Amino acid sequence: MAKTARPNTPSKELLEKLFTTAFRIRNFESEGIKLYRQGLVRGYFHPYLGQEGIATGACAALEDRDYIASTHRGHGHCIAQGAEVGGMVAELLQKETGYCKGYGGSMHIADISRNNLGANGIVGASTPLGVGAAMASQVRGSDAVTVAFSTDGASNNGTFLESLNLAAIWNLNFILIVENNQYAVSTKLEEATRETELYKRGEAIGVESHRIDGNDPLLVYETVADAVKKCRAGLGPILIEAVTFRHSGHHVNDPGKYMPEEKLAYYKERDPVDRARDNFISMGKAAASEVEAIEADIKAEFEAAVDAAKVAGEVTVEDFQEFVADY
Amino acid sequence: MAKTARPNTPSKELLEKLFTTAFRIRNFESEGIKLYRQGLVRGYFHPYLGQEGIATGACAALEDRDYIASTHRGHGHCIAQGAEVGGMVAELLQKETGYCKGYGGSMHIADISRNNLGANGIVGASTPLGVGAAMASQVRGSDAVTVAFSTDGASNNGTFLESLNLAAIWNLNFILIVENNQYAVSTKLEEATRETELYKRGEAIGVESHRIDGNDPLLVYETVADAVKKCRAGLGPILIEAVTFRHSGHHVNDPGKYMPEEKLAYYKERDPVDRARDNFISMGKAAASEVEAIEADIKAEFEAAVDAAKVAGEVTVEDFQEFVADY
Amino acid sequence: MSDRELMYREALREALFEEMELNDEVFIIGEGIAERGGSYKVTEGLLDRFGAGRVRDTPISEAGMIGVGVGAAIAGSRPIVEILYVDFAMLGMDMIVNQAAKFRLMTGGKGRVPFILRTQGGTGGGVAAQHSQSLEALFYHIPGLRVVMPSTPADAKGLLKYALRQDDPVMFIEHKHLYMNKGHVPEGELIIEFGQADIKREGTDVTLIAWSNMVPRTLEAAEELATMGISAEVLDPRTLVPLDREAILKSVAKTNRCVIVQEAVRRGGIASDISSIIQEEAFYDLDAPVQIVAGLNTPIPFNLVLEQASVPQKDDVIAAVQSVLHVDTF
Amino acid sequence: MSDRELMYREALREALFEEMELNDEVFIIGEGIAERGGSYKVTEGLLDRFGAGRVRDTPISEAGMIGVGVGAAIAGSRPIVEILYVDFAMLGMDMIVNQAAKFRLMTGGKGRVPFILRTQGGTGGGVAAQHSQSLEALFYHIPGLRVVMPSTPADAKGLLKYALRQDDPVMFIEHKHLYMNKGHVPEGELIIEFGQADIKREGTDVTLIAWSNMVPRTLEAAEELATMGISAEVLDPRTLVPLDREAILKSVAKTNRCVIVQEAVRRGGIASDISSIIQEEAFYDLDAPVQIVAGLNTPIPFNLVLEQASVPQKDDVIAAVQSVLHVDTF
Ligand SMILES: Cc1ncc(C[n+]2csc(CCOP(=O)(O)OP(=O)(O)O)c2C)c(N)n1
Ligand SMILES: Cc1ncc(C[n+]2csc(CCOP(=O)(O)OP(=O)(O)O)c2C)c(N)n1
Ligand SMILES: [Mg+2]
Ligand SMILES: [Mg+2]
Repeated sequence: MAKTARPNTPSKELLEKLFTTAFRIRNFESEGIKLYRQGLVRGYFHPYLGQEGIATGACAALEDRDYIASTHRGHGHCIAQGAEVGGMVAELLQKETGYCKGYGGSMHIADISRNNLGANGIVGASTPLGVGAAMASQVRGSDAVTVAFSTDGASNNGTFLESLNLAAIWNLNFILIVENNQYAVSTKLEEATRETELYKRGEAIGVESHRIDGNDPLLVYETVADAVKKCRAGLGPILIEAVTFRHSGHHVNDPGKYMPEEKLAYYKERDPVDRARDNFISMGKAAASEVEAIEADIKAEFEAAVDAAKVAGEVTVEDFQEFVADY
Repeated sequence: MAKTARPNTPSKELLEKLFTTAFRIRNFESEGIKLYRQGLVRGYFHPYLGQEGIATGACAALEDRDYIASTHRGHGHCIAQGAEVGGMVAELLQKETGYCKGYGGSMHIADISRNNLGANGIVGASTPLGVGAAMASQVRGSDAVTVAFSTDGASNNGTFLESLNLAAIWNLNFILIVENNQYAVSTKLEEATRETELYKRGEAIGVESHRIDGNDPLLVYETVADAVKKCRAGLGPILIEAVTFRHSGHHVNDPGKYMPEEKLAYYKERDPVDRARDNFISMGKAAASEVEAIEADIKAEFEAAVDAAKVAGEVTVEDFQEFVADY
Repeated sequence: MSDRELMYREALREALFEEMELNDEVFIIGEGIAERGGSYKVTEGLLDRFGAGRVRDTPISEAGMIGVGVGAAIAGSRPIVEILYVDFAMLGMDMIVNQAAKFRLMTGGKGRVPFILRTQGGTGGGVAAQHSQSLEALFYHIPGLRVVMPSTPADAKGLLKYALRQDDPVMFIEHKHLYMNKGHVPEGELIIEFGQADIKREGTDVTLIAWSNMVPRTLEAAEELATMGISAEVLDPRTLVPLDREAILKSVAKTNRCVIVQEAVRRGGIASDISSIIQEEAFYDLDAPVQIVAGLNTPIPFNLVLEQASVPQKDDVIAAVQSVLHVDTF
Repeated sequence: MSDRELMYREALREALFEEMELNDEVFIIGEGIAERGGSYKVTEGLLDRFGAGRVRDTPISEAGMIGVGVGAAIAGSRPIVEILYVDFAMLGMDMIVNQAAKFRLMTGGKGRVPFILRTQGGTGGGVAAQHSQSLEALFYHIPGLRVVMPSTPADAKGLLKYALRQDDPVMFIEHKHLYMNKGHVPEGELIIEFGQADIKREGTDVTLIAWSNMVPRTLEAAEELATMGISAEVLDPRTLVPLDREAILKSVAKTNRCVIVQEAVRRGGIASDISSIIQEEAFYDLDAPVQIVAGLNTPIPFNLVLEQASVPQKDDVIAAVQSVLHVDTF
């Protein structure tokens, strides 16, 4: 059920947005890993490197009123949904100026004000939470759509069946994007299930389901845009399995030795950030200087965010105790 | 994927067994309901009336070493797996001589010695528990098969996906029988899911799956016998959706007014006990007198069980306190 | 008018009607709650009044239902998810413990979860081990949750209405034995804030702390104690989280003796926690150790005699009171 | 030989090797436990030695895994299911609470469930609210479960081996901070029965009760107290269910003062239960109220300073001891 046709010529604006977002995520992750290695970031840090095309394409298809729900690998979703790098870096550095006051960290990062239900440390949780947001929208008569980003690993979890089924019987404006990066930590998808074409699970419960190349940001955008349109017309929910691959281990400290080199090379050839850049240049007729300027801005933005976070206020035990006084 | 071909002419012995079991269940439930109405049975009592063909056919295909796991509607499975009516009636009457000492009751009834993992008050629990028994068999190098009886309602529960998937990746000798009686209490299956052909959920995760008429005890027997053979040959797990209908409400006190009369009439025309009797007479060339004798025996057996249970010892608080002393 | 009597279930229904009328963001989902009106008839009539958008039957998907409720709450709705038996809440425990309870803190306070899980617990009528539990202590131990267990129709109404107006996840636990109980429920607005214990009976000799179905039972015991010349005060915390520590300590300071009555099993129950608080904070007020009357440490057996032996009865309360009253003569 | 030191994780691995060697019915499943050897390397080498039949990686299906373990146990195996974080056990809570814990009673004793859930809990290194919980109190409250929380390598080995030879479901909860700790583990057979507390340090002035990762911390506090002339006894129950009440009451009868140190949040924790037992049964032995040093009532925040402020530190223990020692001079 792969989608291939390109319905419209994409606008330069769109292509620029896709490139900008993809590159911002790429830069955030690469630089974030450096901060981690310097000991400035603690806890878990699951890089989105290699998967940028999915969050980038999907969120570009959403309006302000739409919601997303995210995973443990959530920096990319957070950025694509419009969060500012400053609040994110500060969060990773446990600062008061972080989006979650430094109480959440990488696994719970979110700019709630942008209708992001948050990254989540429980594999599979994004789906029911996302269905809930879609339900809230339906009850209040809004045509807002919710995109839940999920994973291949989560597809073997009961929440997948239960919540997608609820979305289906209630015709919710819900889009489930299964980011199939073919691994759950070191466990290959083929070891976790016999049927690795995960979109079939949606079909089995009557949900329109697609399987696409998740490394093609434009294709992701088009597929999600189409799904959004269908949802707003009352034809939801829709499942999109986006096939992709990590460029690194499961988390910062995982060398990822179990990932076959040829496969990694194959997917690096289809790097979503390169593709976004190529599209911007070839289809969007962007000049090299435009591209360079964008990249330089994004790098500078990140560096400024680090500088700001480093000098930002520390959270205090007193504030925290007050915060939890009614717990 | 309905199965229709009749591979072999069934033996008279088999036909007798099917009829005997089906009638024993029918009698147990009809008479049990009377005991309930007399106030002799308390708590929940979910009659298996109308669904007898499934337990009857399935358990007839099993050997002593095989396991079953059962549901909240578990009397039929318990009987078909060879439990004695005496221990069951005593259990319903809360007596010490009950299979579970009167500690379990209808919802937890089981003759553990016959590899029955028990009736269960949690919808959906039979599947993971059954997969567990199948796993135990595999680890100990036994070719024993486990049949988990489950329900349409349980198919929308996460345990369905998780445990059937585990059975699949491990090629367990596991047969999941989904007794699709088209209702969960008063909720119609069409309201609970878009895709009411439940066997498709098995296929979506790579499990051989069938949908059959659950009111045909012989067909159930043949389908399960075939599945057992495949399992023992390493081709498990297998899912069998057996379509059926209750003859009464969800539990003793539910008049079941929501069940359409025409539908009830349709299924009563296809009464599994009548079919087992007809098969016994027509294919098994049984004489009317044979049938009558069996029925009379079964009725007498039940009455004797009630008489015995009524005079059986009461459990005592002292025994119970000793029982739970190490809890 | 002010003598109006309602059943517990009617009072709950009234709360639902009033709040759903007032706030379009309130909706309710559960198994058999719409057309059938719920197993205990609490939601009867809601479908007709508020329509299928806001009153929905669900498949048997407890984890999914609870997750959807939590997600909807994060997105600003005020969902109520009805779980038939508190025992089945175990299927959605991850969503309760790891999502609902954590979200506010994990977002640094920017997110809130005005989610209500309505359910019922306790023993009754031989429904056995998987349908009889009193599991409030599990939720009590998870910071971020509110735990509400009304014992009277008026409390049920007032607390449910308040629950629907505050912003934290609430485990609203009813009791299968209470639905048909009648009690005075004033006409008009009735809101009971969380964290306010209610003295259900005044007394001077001993403080009896009880909640949910143990309140009527403890009141009966108190009546009988009165005939024996013992004046028992019966304190119902109504909400276990937040707990009205002040009211408890004040009562104990007055009576100097305390018995806590809990249907849940003794080990690790809320009674233990209340006892530990009293002895930490009012050690020198106590003339006798705090006594706990609680369920046996056992799953509930089917047999009705054993079921009864598994949970506190009136006589157990009386015996405990006698013991704390005489203990200092040992 | 008898001075052999092992890491906690090595001791656990040794127990697994020995018992899997002895009993073919023992098998283990979990996420990344086979080829990868587990996140904490406890299961390293098992796959090579015992093969893919008895050592299996699983998908991310906690409820299913636990259910399969319980079913296998009912069918006579001795399964171990490893759950990466105790927080994730919430996904399988139904199988733990409603199946594993209930089966023996529901079958009138004819069925048993020799099932072991191995997991780890506690704070450490900023893994935040969903990966840092201490949830033992939830299992403690469910009759039918055993709750085991070893603090030393030797206890870990001996208790795990015993767990694999008894017939009831065990929540075997390790601590993320303990895996690299070293301690003496004797060569040869080492079996530690459940229900036997261990006095980790003898003392006369005050009894400190602690388990799991709080034991080393409490021992440090005791050392420092010694320099202040205070002799603290440190008692580690090792198994919370069954709990060695006798040992606790005996120690308190000797010291007349008690502080309970618990990483889990204060509200509704096991410390409250132990406190309630002590005051019910040893009220007149106490020269001061039992004090509880426990986690703040909060989900664990990411920030490391706040994480540390959320759970008991050595100085908190010392302060509590000083308070119970001086309290009667008030
Ligand atoms: C319920 C649950 N089980 C286990 C984990 C531990 N864990 C964190 S990430 C991960 C692998 C997830 O794989 P997948 O879902 O495919 O997402 P990916 O990491 O590939 O993005 C696991 C097992 C968890 N966080 N939550
Ligand atoms: C997890 C769970 N949720 C809800 C219930 C309450 N309940 C008992 S039976 C039943 C309906 C079950 O329908 P189905 O699964 O189709 O089985 P059937 O009764 O039709 O045999 C429900 C909702 C339960 N026992 N367990
Ligand atoms: Mg993956
Ligand atoms: Mg059904």
